[in-house]
Formats: sequence, C-alpha cells, structure tokens
Amino acid sequence: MEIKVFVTILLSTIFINNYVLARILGLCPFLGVSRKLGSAVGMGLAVIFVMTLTSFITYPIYKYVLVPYRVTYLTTIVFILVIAALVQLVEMVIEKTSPALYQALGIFLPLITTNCAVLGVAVLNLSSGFAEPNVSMGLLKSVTQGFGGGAGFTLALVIMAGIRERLELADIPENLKGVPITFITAGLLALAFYGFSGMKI
Amino acid sequence: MAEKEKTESKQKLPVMTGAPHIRSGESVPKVMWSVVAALMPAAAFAAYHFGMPALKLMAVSAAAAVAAEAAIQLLLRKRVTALDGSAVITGLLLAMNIPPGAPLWMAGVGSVFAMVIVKHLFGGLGFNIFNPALAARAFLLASWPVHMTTTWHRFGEHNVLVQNAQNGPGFSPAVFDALTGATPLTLMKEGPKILSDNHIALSKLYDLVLSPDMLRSLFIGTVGGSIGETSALLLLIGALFLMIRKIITWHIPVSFIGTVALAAAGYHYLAGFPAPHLMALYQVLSGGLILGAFFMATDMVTSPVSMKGMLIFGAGCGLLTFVIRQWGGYPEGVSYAILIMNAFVPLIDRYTRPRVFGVRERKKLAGAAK
Amino acid sequence: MMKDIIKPTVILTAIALICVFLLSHVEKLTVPVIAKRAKESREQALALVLPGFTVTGDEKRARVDGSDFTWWEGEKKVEDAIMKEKTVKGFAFLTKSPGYSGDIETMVGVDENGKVTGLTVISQTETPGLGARCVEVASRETLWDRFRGGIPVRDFADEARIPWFQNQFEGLDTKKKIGFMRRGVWNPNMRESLLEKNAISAITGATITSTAVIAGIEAGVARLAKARATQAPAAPGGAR
Amino acid sequence: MFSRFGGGIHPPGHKNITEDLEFINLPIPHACYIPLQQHVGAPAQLAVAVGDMVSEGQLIGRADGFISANVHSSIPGRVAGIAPVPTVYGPQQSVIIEAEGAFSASAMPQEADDWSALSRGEILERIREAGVVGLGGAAFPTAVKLSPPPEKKIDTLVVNGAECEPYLTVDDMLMRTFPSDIIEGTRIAMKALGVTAAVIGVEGNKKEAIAALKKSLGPASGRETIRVKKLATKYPQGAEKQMICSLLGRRVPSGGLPMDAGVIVQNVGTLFALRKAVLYNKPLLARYVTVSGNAIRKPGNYKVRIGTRIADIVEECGGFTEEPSRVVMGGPLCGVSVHSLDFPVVKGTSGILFLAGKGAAARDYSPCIRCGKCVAVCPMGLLPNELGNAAEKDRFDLAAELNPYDCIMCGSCSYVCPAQRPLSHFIKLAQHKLKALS
Amino acid sequence: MRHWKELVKGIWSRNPQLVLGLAFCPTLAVSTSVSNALWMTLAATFVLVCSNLLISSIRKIVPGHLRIPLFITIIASFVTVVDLLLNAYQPEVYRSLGIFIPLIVVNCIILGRAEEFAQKNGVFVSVLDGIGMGIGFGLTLTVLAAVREVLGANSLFGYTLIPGMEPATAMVMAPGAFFTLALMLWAMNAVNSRSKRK
Ligand SMILES: Cc1cc2nc3c(=O)[nH]c(=O)nc-3n(C[C@H](O)[C@H](O)[C@H](O)COP(=O)(O)O)c2cc1C
Ligand SMILES: Cc1cc2nc3c(=O)[nH]c(=O)nc-3n(C[C@H](O)[C@H](O)[C@H](O)COP(=O)(O)O)c2cc1C
Ligand SMILES: Cc1cc2nc3c(=O)[nH]c(=O)nc-3n(C[C@H](O)[C@H](O)[C@H](O)COP(=O)(O)O)c2cc1C
Ligand SMILES: Cc1cc2nc3c(=O)[nH]c(=O)nc-3n(C[C@H](O)[C@H](O)[C@H](O)CO)c2cc1C
Ligand code: SF4
Ligand code: SF4
Ligand code: SF4
Ligand code: SF4
Ligand code: FES
Repeated sequence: MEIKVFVTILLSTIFINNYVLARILGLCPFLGVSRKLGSAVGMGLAVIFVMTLTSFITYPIYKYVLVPYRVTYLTTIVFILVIAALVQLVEMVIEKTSPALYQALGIFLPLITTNCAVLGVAVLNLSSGFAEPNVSMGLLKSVTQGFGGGAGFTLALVIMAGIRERLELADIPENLKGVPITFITAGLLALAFYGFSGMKI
Repeated sequence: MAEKEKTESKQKLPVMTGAPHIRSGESVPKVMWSVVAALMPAAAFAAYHFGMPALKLMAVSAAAAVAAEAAIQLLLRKRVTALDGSAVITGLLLAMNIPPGAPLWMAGVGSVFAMVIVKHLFGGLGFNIFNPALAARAFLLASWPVHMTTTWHRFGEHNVLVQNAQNGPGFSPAVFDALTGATPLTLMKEGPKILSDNHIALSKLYDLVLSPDMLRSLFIGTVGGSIGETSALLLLIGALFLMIRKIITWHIPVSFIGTVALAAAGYHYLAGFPAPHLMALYQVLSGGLILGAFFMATDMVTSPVSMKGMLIFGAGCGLLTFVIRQWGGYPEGVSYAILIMNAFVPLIDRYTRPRVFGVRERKKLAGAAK
Repeated sequence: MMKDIIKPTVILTAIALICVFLLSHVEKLTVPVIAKRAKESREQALALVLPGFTVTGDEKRARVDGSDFTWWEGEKKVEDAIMKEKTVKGFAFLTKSPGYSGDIETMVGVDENGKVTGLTVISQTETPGLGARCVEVASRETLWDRFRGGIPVRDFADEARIPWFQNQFEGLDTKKKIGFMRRGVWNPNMRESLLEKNAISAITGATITSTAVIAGIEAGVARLAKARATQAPAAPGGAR
Repeated sequence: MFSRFGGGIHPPGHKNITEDLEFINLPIPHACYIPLQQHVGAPAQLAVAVGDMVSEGQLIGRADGFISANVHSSIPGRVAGIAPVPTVYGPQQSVIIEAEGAFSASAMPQEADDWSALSRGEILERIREAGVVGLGGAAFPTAVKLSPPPEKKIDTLVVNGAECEPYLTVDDMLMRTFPSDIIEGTRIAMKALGVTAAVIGVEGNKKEAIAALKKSLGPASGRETIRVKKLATKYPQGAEKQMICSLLGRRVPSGGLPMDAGVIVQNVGTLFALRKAVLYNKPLLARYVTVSGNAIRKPGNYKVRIGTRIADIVEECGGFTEEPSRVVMGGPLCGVSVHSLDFPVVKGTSGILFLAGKGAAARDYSPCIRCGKCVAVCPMGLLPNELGNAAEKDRFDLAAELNPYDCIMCGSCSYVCPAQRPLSHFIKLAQHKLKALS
Repeated sequence: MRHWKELVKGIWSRNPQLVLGLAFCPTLAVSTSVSNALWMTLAATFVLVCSNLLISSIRKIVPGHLRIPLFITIIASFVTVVDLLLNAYQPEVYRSLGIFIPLIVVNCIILGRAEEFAQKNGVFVSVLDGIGMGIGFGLTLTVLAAVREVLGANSLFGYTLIPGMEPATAMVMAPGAFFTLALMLWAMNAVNSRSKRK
C-alpha cells in the first residue's frame, strides 16, 4: 500500500506530469544542454542529485523553522537561497573529494541554481509532501518527488539529445534550426507522452 | 544549331558514372505505392464495413495530405514530391486510425498537421522523427477527444457479440447497449465494471468475449473500431505482400506482437485467469495492433535501421502497448506506444550499431602486441 | 582586512533586514485579508452545498482511515407533509479522489437522509476543455455580445450562468449507487430524468473526471459515517 | 567451419551471355597503348625511346623500387610515341607501339622448366621479371605479395575463384579450360610462400569449374593439402576479407591485410599467369577479358593483348547493336565507367561491359529514407546511410567516427538504395577529405 | 530619445523571449489564457521594475562577490510581495497562476537585467529598462496566449468567440504552447534574417 504511493509519485513525475513536457519547467537547461548526448547525461545526473537533495533539505526547514515561527511567507526567499547555497556547497565538496565527478558534473552545477525546475519541485512539494501530517512520510514523499522530477527531466533531456544529434543532418528550414525546432520536437514528445496520462496502478 | 545537337548526342555516348553501374531498380515511389497497394484490401473492407463515411474520410485525408505536402514544399521552395506516395500513405493511415464517425474536417486538419508540423518542418521525407500519421492522431485525440473516442461504429448487426448478447446470457437492454457500443478493447476495459454494477457475474463476459465466434469475428473484422484496424486477415494479406516485396522485414512486427502476446498471457496467467492464451489472442487481434505492428511501427523513417535495433524497438512498442492498455487512461495503446518509441529511435540506433568487420580482431591484435 | 569582511556583512545584513522588514509589513497587511477571504470562501462554499441550512458549531476534524477528515454540521427548519415544522440535519464535508491528473477536491453537502444538498469543486488540475469543465459555468454570452451591447447586454445570470456539472448533484441519493450517462450533451431540461435514474450526465470525453467526483462523494459519505461514529457513538439517522 | 560474412547482395548475374563461350584470341591490334603504371605502387621507368623497334615481350618499363612492376611490349613493333593516355587509373604516361615485324615469343611453344627445382628466390625473381600483378582487379605486384615480411606468419594460400560480379566469366572459363595449370600455379605460389595449405574458393554457381578443379587436383600427396571449396553465390564473395571469412572462418583485422590473418589471397588468373612466368620465363603480355553487355554484337571471353584499345575490341566484336549508355571496364559493381573508347586494356582489366538502357545511370538521388537496406547488405558492418548523410552535408567530423576506412568500396549499399543515393561514392569522398585533413 | 529607446527596445529589437531567448518557462506555461498572461506580465514587471530600481540605487555600495546572493534576496522579496498581494486581493488569479508566481524568482529576465543593466546604470534608466523589458515580455506572452486561447478554447478573455465551434484543446495544453512559440520564433528569425540580408 505504502509502496504503491511512491510508485505512483514516481510514475507521475517521470511520465505523466513530466517536469519539462507537461509542467513546462526547466526549459533553459533543456534547451542548452540537449545538443550532445554526453553532456545531457551529465546534466541529468546533476539535476537528479540537486533536486533530491533540495527536497530533502527544504522539507525540514519548512516543517521545523518556517511553520513554527509563523514565517511561511518567507518560503520563496528561503528556498531560493537554500538552493543557491546548496549548489555552491555541492560544487565545492565534489571539487575537493572527487575530481572525476567534478569533471563530469561540475560544469553543469552553476546552471542549476537558476533552473526553475529545482525551485519548482521545492514549491510543488508544499502541496503534497509537506501537507502530510506524518513527518517521515512527508519527507519520503518529498524526496521521492524530487528524485522522480529529476529522473523525468533526465529522461526528456536524453531523448531530446538523441533526437537533436540526428537532426544535425536534417534539411530543417534555416530559420527554424536550433531552439524553434527543439520546441516543435518537445511539443510532439509531449503529445506522445500523453499516452501515459490517466495511468493508474 | 544542328551542329551542336550532333556533338551533344555524340558526347552522350558513354556516360561517366560512379560505381556501381547497376542498381536494384527499387525506388522511393515504388516502395511507397506498394504500401498504398498493401493497404487497399483493408481499406476496401473498411469502406464496405463502415460505409460511405469511412470511404469519404480516407479520400479526404489522403487528398489533404497530398495537397498539404505540395503546398508546404512550394512554400519552402523545395522540389515538390507530393505524388511519391508517402503523403498518400500518411493520409490513408491517419484516416484508418480514427473512428468512422469522425467529421471530415478533422481528418483534413490532421493531415495538414502531419505534413507540415511533423514532416516538413523536420526536412521532409526521411528526416522526421515521429510517425506523421500517428502524431497527427495524437494531436486530434488531444484536441477533439469527444470525436475521437465516442464516434465508434457499433458492432455490426451480424456480429457474434450482438447475436450472443441477445440470445445468450440475457443481459438487460442497458447492459447490452453499453457492451455493443464499444470497441473490442473498451469492452474488456469497461465491461467488467458495467457487469459488476449490474450484479452480473464476470465469467459471462469472458464466455462471450473469448468464444471462438468472437475471435473469428475479430480476425475477419466485423467488429467496432477505427476505420482500418478491424480486419486482421486483410491487414495480414497486405503485410505479406510487403514482406515478399522486401519492403518490411519480420523483425518489428514479430517482436512487437510477440511482446504483447507474451505480456498479456503472462499477466493473465499470474492473475489466475483461466485461459491466458485466449486472452493473449484477443489482445493481439483487437485494437490497432496488427495495423500498427505491420504498417506503422515499420515506417522505416521513424524506426531503427539495424535488425537488433528493430527487435528492441518492437519489444518496446509491445511492452508500452500492453502497459497502456492495462493501466493507462486509454483502452488502446498501440499508437502512443509507437510514438513514444519513435522518440527513442536515435538512441536505439546509436547503441545497436552493427559490429564492424574485423574490429574485434584488431583489438585482439593490439592487445596481443602489448 | 577587517574592512573587507565587515563592510559586506553590514551591507548584506542591512539589505536583508530591509527586505524582511518590508515583507513583514506587507504580510501584516495581507494576512488578515487572506484569512478573511479564506473564511468568506469557506462560508460561501458551505452556503452553496448546504443551502438554507445554518451551520452549527465550528468545523470538526477526525482521523479516519489514517488521514484527516473535516466536516461541518448544520440544521434547517422544514415543514413536512402534515405542515409540521421539524428540524433537518445536514452535513458538509471535504473529500477528494484522483481524477485524470491529480486529485479533485470537492465540498459536498448531504442531509440526514443521504440526499446531496449541493456540491462544489474546491480544487482540480484537470485538462482545460475536458476535465476542467467540471467547474465550467455554462453561458451563452460571447465576446461579440460584450462588444455589441456594453456591459451587461442581457441578463444571462439566472437562465444560463450556472455551474451545470456541479449543480447536477443536488438531489441525488447517496444511499443508492450514483450512476452516470455518457455522450449526452447536458441541458437544463434533463434534470428530472437524471434525478429519476439517480445519475449525472458525464462531461463528454471526460468520464474519468466525472466518475472521480462521484467516487469522492461515495468515499466522503462513508468516512462521514465513520467520523461521526467515533465522535458520537449513537448518532441517529446519519448518512447511510 | 561454417562461418559466413554478413550482408551481401544477389544482383542478377547476366553470366549466361558469355558463360559457355570458349576463349578466343583476339587479333593483334594495329597499335597498343601501354601505360607505364598498371599496378599498385610506383610507375615503371621508361626503358625505350620514340622510334625504337621493340620485340614482343621486350621490357619497355622497368620496375621502379620494391613495390612496382615491369612493363613489357605486348606486340612487336615501333615506338610511335610516348604520351599520356586516358586509363582507368587516370591519364598515364604510355608507350604507343605500332605493330611491325614478326611474332616470336607467343608463337613458339617452349620447353617448360621444372619449377620444383627452382628455389623460392628464383621463383619470385621470375615472377617479378615477368611483371605479374594481381589480375583479380587490384593489380598489386604479385612477387611483393608472395614475399611477406618475416614477422607475419602465413599458413594458407587462398585462391580466389569466386568471380562474384555479374557479367564476368573469364575466371570461370579459365578454371574450366585450364584447371591443371591453375593447380600447378597454386603449387608454385605455395612453394614461393613456404606454405603447405591452400584453399580454392569458387562460388556455387560455377559447378563445372569446381568439378574440373577437383578432377585435376587428384589424390592428396605428401604434406601438401589443396582443397576446392564451394562458396555461397552472393556478392561480394570474392572480396578478399569476405573470402577469407567464408573459407577459413578468420576475420582480417580492421585496417589490416590478409597476412595479418595468416593468409595470402591470389586470383586464379594471377596463378595462371604466374605459372607461365615461372615455367616459360614469359612476361605477362595478354590477359583474358570478358566482353559482354546488351549493346555488343559478339560478346565473349577473349584473350586480349595488354594495351589494346576498347575501340579495337568493339570492332573485332562486330560493333554495337545499339548505342551503349555506359561502357564499364571491370564488373558492373566495382568497375570504372569510361567516357571514350580510347581506353586501353591493362593488366587489371577483367571485363569490358557495354550497357544500353537507362539502367542505374544518372537518376537523381533523394534524401535517405532510412530503410536500412544498405546497413543490412554492407559486408563490412558499416552504416553507409549515416556515412553518406555526413559526407553529403560536409560533416566529415561525423563521418570519421563511422569507420570510413573499413569500406571496401563494393558498392552493395549503392546498389540497393531505393533513394538512389551514391553511397560508396560519398564514402570515398569522406575518405579523401579525411586523408587531406589529417 | 535615449529614454524612448530603453522603453521600446523590449518590443522588438531586444525582445526578451524572441531575441534574447530568455524566460521561456513562464512564457509557455502561463500563456493558457490572455488574462493569465496579463496578470503574469503585471506581476513580473512589478518585480522587474522594483528590483531594477533598488539594485541600481545601491549598486555603488555592493561588493562584487556578494552581488548574486543579494540580487536574489531582493528579487525574492519583491516576488513575495506580489505573491501576498495577489493572494489577498486576486485569489482567482493567484490560484490559476499557481507555482509560477514564486517561480518569478528564477525568471532569468529579472536576474539578467539586474546583472546586465541595473547594476551598471542610473536609477531612472534602470526603471525605464524594467518597464521596457516588462512590456516586451508581456507582449510576446500575450500574443502567444491570445493565439492559444482562440485556437484552443475558442474564447478571448474567457468569452466565447464563435458559438458552436469546437476548439483544438491541444493548443491550450503543453504541445500547443511549444508549437506556437516555435512558429513565433521562426517568424521572428525569418524577418530578422531577411532584413539583415538587405
Ligand atoms: C491530453 C488529454 C487530456 C485529457 N484530459 C482528461 C481529463 O481532464 N479528464 C478526463 O476525464 N479525461 C481526460 N482525457 C481522457 C480521454 O478523453 C478519455 O478518452 C476519456 O476520459 C474517456 O471518457 P469517455 O468515455 O467519455 O470518452 C484526456 C485525454 C487526453 C488525450
Ligand atoms: C568488392 C570486391 C569484390 C571482389 N571480388 C573478387 C572476385 O570475385 N574474385 C577475385 O579474384 N577477386 C575479387 N576481389 C579482389 C580480391 O579482394 C583480391 O584483391 C584478389 O582476389 C587478390 O588476388 P590478386 O592479387 O591475384 O588479384 C574483389 C574485391 C572487392 C573489393
Ligand atoms: C602498400 C601495400 C602493401 C601491401 N602489402 C601486402 C602484403 O604484404 N601481402 C599481401 O598479401 N597483400 C599486400 N597488399 C595487397 C592487399 O592485401 C590487397 O591484395 C590489395 O590491396 C588489393 O585487394 P583487393 O583486390 O581485395 O582490393 C598490399 C597493398 C598495399 C597498398
Ligand atoms: C512500410 C512503410 C510504412 C509506413 N508507415 C507510415 C506511417 O505509419 N505513417 C506515416 O505517416 N507514413 C508512413 N509511411 C510513409 C512514409 O515513410 C512517411 O510518410 C514518412 O514518415 C515521412 O517522412 C510508411 C512507409 C512505408 C514504406
Ligand atoms: S574483381 Fe569483381 S568480379 Fe572479379 S572477383 Fe572481384 S568482385 Fe568479383
Ligand atoms: S561500399 Fe563500403 S559501405 Fe557500401 S556496402 Fe560496400 S563496404 Fe559497405
Ligand atoms: S539504402 Fe538508401 S535510403 Fe535506405 S537507409 Fe541506406 S541510404 Fe538510406
Ligand atoms: S536563466 Fe532562467 S529564464 Fe534565463 S534562460 Fe535560464 S532558466 Fe530561462
Ligand atoms: S525559466 Fe524554467 S528553467 Fe529557466
């Protein structure tokens, strides 16, 4: 029963309400880093990591600081600053501890601070995960949602990178190349992903 | 003037061309028109089964596709190749994938969308990522779901379902109405609920639906559904022709249909269903599976090029079809399954490249040298 | 050196303080408004789903099946067949069930006989044009009407500006199964026959949404009974 | 042992046109145009001057360096000129000899030497002197091929009797007419190489040739094993890497040569020529050529002097039945189409085809429809479609990642492409561009 | 004259979405109806102008390495103000814009203008820049929303356009957003590349 809840969250965030294709969040990295498959995978992993961590950290801050002190109106400021600090910190830690990982992920991390999907997941958690009266359950739900959001983002990014590599040799009208055709592709991909909609387990 | 002509004709003598100097004689229009021909039996049956509206839909859709292709090619200042047959296939397949009661203008809008947005913005024949007919169908379904899901033809007068339901288990008129207004797949999806709401035992539904008569009816095509999807038999005849012409290979259809059958049989076996093999057969014969597996998943432009890639692609389509049919919001999953797998084709192609002759040996040699 | 640390700290602190100061003022200003709005809209919703009833007491909460359940109780004076005045109890509750995309939250009113007195959709994230029509207000007014005649042209208010989907639920019997009709385009004249069948006309192409709302009512009624049972063991009447 | 290479095509053979026509010696032409370069490697150095009288078989070009080959006069006569002449290898400096005087060498049957008494070095020397090069098409100097570097361990000689190209029947006729000579040539080459095993591979559609070879093979003797093996009939069965794979189940490493798989491959015609060179000390003056196609009046298998121009052959073969739209030197899949009838036959010319009708020729090509046919038929496991797309769009960086150098230019991909894409041509372009870039 | 330029540059020559390629997420997500688009424009412009104003006025005393966190704090504060005001006085709008109000924080136009313009220019022109960019942002957003609302809902400002016509619902869903913006970008590129050629 409990497992089903988490599977549902994952299913929903990855396929049904995919952050990029259905909610239209995180387009900047989606456009910027989908040109090469290699960097798409790197970016995807970085986003999964940051989104999961963000959900994990904003939850206790909200539950144990913002709500008790009746300052929930500071949520946006606090969340964005936490995310910015988090990304900085992660970057520094990775740089110190694992140069190889830094090589792979490092260049993508600064891009993530201004990625609305990350702030988006923290805000979206407010309506599902945070509302849960059971704290550990709420945390788990939020983290699952964060991970699923990142995974869905990665899925869309990797698919798009594959497609864009193929489009390099296509006879696309000159003025449509680049961002416009990527949007058209994203639109068609969103249409295809409607196949998952209404899915229940 | 005459002088010039002479020298020209003289120069024409032996032409310098690159090797090879003979060709197989296959050409794109030949391939495409063969597919049109292969679709004809099923299309003719649809016209007979569903009547004039279906015929009109197919004609309008194909004509609109050709016109739209010509227009966009003129607009983009490209060579006009609207009569190479590929636009006709797209239009025809689009019409075959919508319910017979759909309005004509919708088929037209779908064809234009398929040609302009899905095909030519990507560069035209050969460059599109998504199957134009199916992407257009998805667009129509998202735009006018009412027309796309409620205008099915009912099971025909002579359909076993109608006769059995009348004579057989003694359903009430309301139940009877609900059951026969459906397509084979919605019958399976909603039938159990309808029956349980009316306190009728489920086994009656299965007795009815999995009877040999019903399966035969599915095979021949006297059931409700999209215009072109009902007759498995005639679709298979067309597909056989394409296979003999070596336009399609067995890889995608077999792995696609095989996966659906295996998944259906496996699921119903685990769920304790008494006749999983019949259920698998029912799943294979109903909905657009045969049409999709032989005519749409095989669209070469939007499927992988290597054999291994095709097998993976087919299996992916099969799995998604089953998942959508079983748990999704739609009774039918074939078209979405193919569309979703279309998106994965570049990745599949990338990871199923054939092994280059002698590369492994080179590595061995290099290893030995070390 | 010290200056390098102190100056930025001071500036940062100063600006942060200014921001927080500013915000706390705005918040002081808006919090009562927001609260008032919330209360108003809650009252509005209660008035919608329990028309004619007076809500007695505050909202009630209970844990049912592991999650919170919120309901209200109300009373209404009616005259029965022999013209005797009597008090009818009514209940309003919040309930939700998964629709096409995400939960659909509704507030439902039922009287002590299990008849639905009203329903309003609190929140939903269904597809615009499809499931989202569950909050649609039917109106024949077009933009042209607006342009042609200024504001307002004709009074559409009573005759057609109604949340048709939600209004259909009024009068349905929750003790019986609530059914739904498909493929009928709704019009006001259908009320009678639908009530007879204890059914609603589903939104075309959005059966999932329609049945979700019904499922929400069914689940809510069941939970209401449980909640009341835990609070007041022997409440007479009650839904179901 | 049953190892087959993937891919391949089955074009209509058209071999019935010439397959039962026995060899005919074509009359000596009035003039021969003998290029100094008819082989892989450096051009031969001119050894005569204008006005010189030369005898049949006289050296007119001396091999220049290790990888090069001698060139001899194929007719007696006078050197009328030394000038560039268009050939299938591009314009080449050539010796033009006008026939004059008596035929000495060819007329007189000589006493054969006992090759088994000769040392390996002497055998190779005679082959080198005679200017024998590979007659299977590539024209690589045979003596060089038969002396591989010592670090390469060669254990098998593969004899290529596949003749997988449509129309061509010379190798078939050679195996049927002179089976024992070919076997003897094989034994000589085996001795030169110092190997004891040889396999003769023949496509299954040449039953008579297989029977004839088996018959003259006789019972196995001593340590030496020579086998005749029937191969599946499909193109490009005769390409050396594919042949080795079919016969021995070995794969030549990518970028490597047959000797990296312990094998040397020689065409049956080469072995026939090599035997003559060793036994009679006779230079390579003529070769067998299939003249075929639907536009020539008298097709057949002809023995033609090196340097004979196509125009002379057309005349001897009764002229055209209709204007050919293409004239191809070699097979229709690998051969070179020529724009004039002035091209001379060279050592590597296995056939001359006169093709009429629109055939494949100059139809426009269109974008790839990703049908995957080219991928399925590529015997090298390449992606001709993607290589073609990349080269067409000048994206040689992308082409470089797709193993363009492994392409053997068999043309199977272009043959099947429904979009008429000149795929092998695109790949060749990519190879040249990449070479130029690096 | 210069001031005029600052005010109108956002409309065409430096249009935030179509030329600078910024703020695609809010543009696509919020353009489901014209009224949503207008409210979003108002909210974002408010934040843009206020943050430009504040940042340009304190630009001289802000140490370089503290810039970004400071800007984010300032922007987030104004976003919160908008959030609270809408919640209090326009609850309908608040609900239909949903999470895209807090997400104005990461709308790159705002941080982008702070970085690129406000911290280098005076208060007055910075305010003009904010208004100009807001107009540009709003114009693209509104045109996009109008196209989508007309085609996808057969309505404008919520009023039915042609009674009885069946709109293409897909246009108000995500695919419609992507297609319409792509076509707008295409048109913009075509016009610009043609004028460049001249
Ligand atoms: C993009 C898209 C959005 C949809 N949104 C809804 C929805 O909001 N509510 C709903 O019940 N069905 C929705 N549907 C589902 C279909 O309309 C489905 O066929 C319908 O729910 C089944 O009901 P019917 O029996 O009335 O056709 C949607 C379908 C698509 C393609
Ligand atoms: C596509 C292709 C097909 C070939 N087919 C044959 C063939 O059928 N017979 C043959 O002797 N050589 C064929 N060759 C040439 C062989 O690869 C090889 O060069 C030759 O057998 C070596 O013998 P040689 O040096 O005696 O000519 C082919 C080459 C290519 C690239
Ligand atoms: C520089 C060079 C060196 C070669 N050396 C050898 C050799 O040592 N042994 C050998 O068997 N073939 C050698 N070859 C010939 C090739 O193996 C092959 O027979 C020739 O390229 C033509 O093959 P084809 O007719 O299949 O295209 C050499 C070729 C070249 C260009
Ligand atoms: C075997 C085969 C199947 C095809 N299937 C489709 C199809 O499902 N949908 C479609 O729009 N076109 C189809 N076509 C036509 C053509 O390939 C298609 O229009 C291209 O996708 C357009 O680039 C098919 C063509 C062939 C040869
Ligand atoms: S040269 Fe041509 S015809 Fe001869 S064997 Fe090789 S490929 Fe076949
Ligand atoms: S020409 Fe090259 S790419 Fe084409 S089939 Fe032959 S080996 Fe493969
Ligand atoms: S054969 Fe031609 S059309 Fe087919 S995949 Fe290869 S290049 Fe493309
Ligand atoms: S910085 Fe923000 S608004 Fe700008 S492109 Fe990136 S995500 Fe979009
Ligand atoms: S606006 Fe969404 S990622 Fe930039």
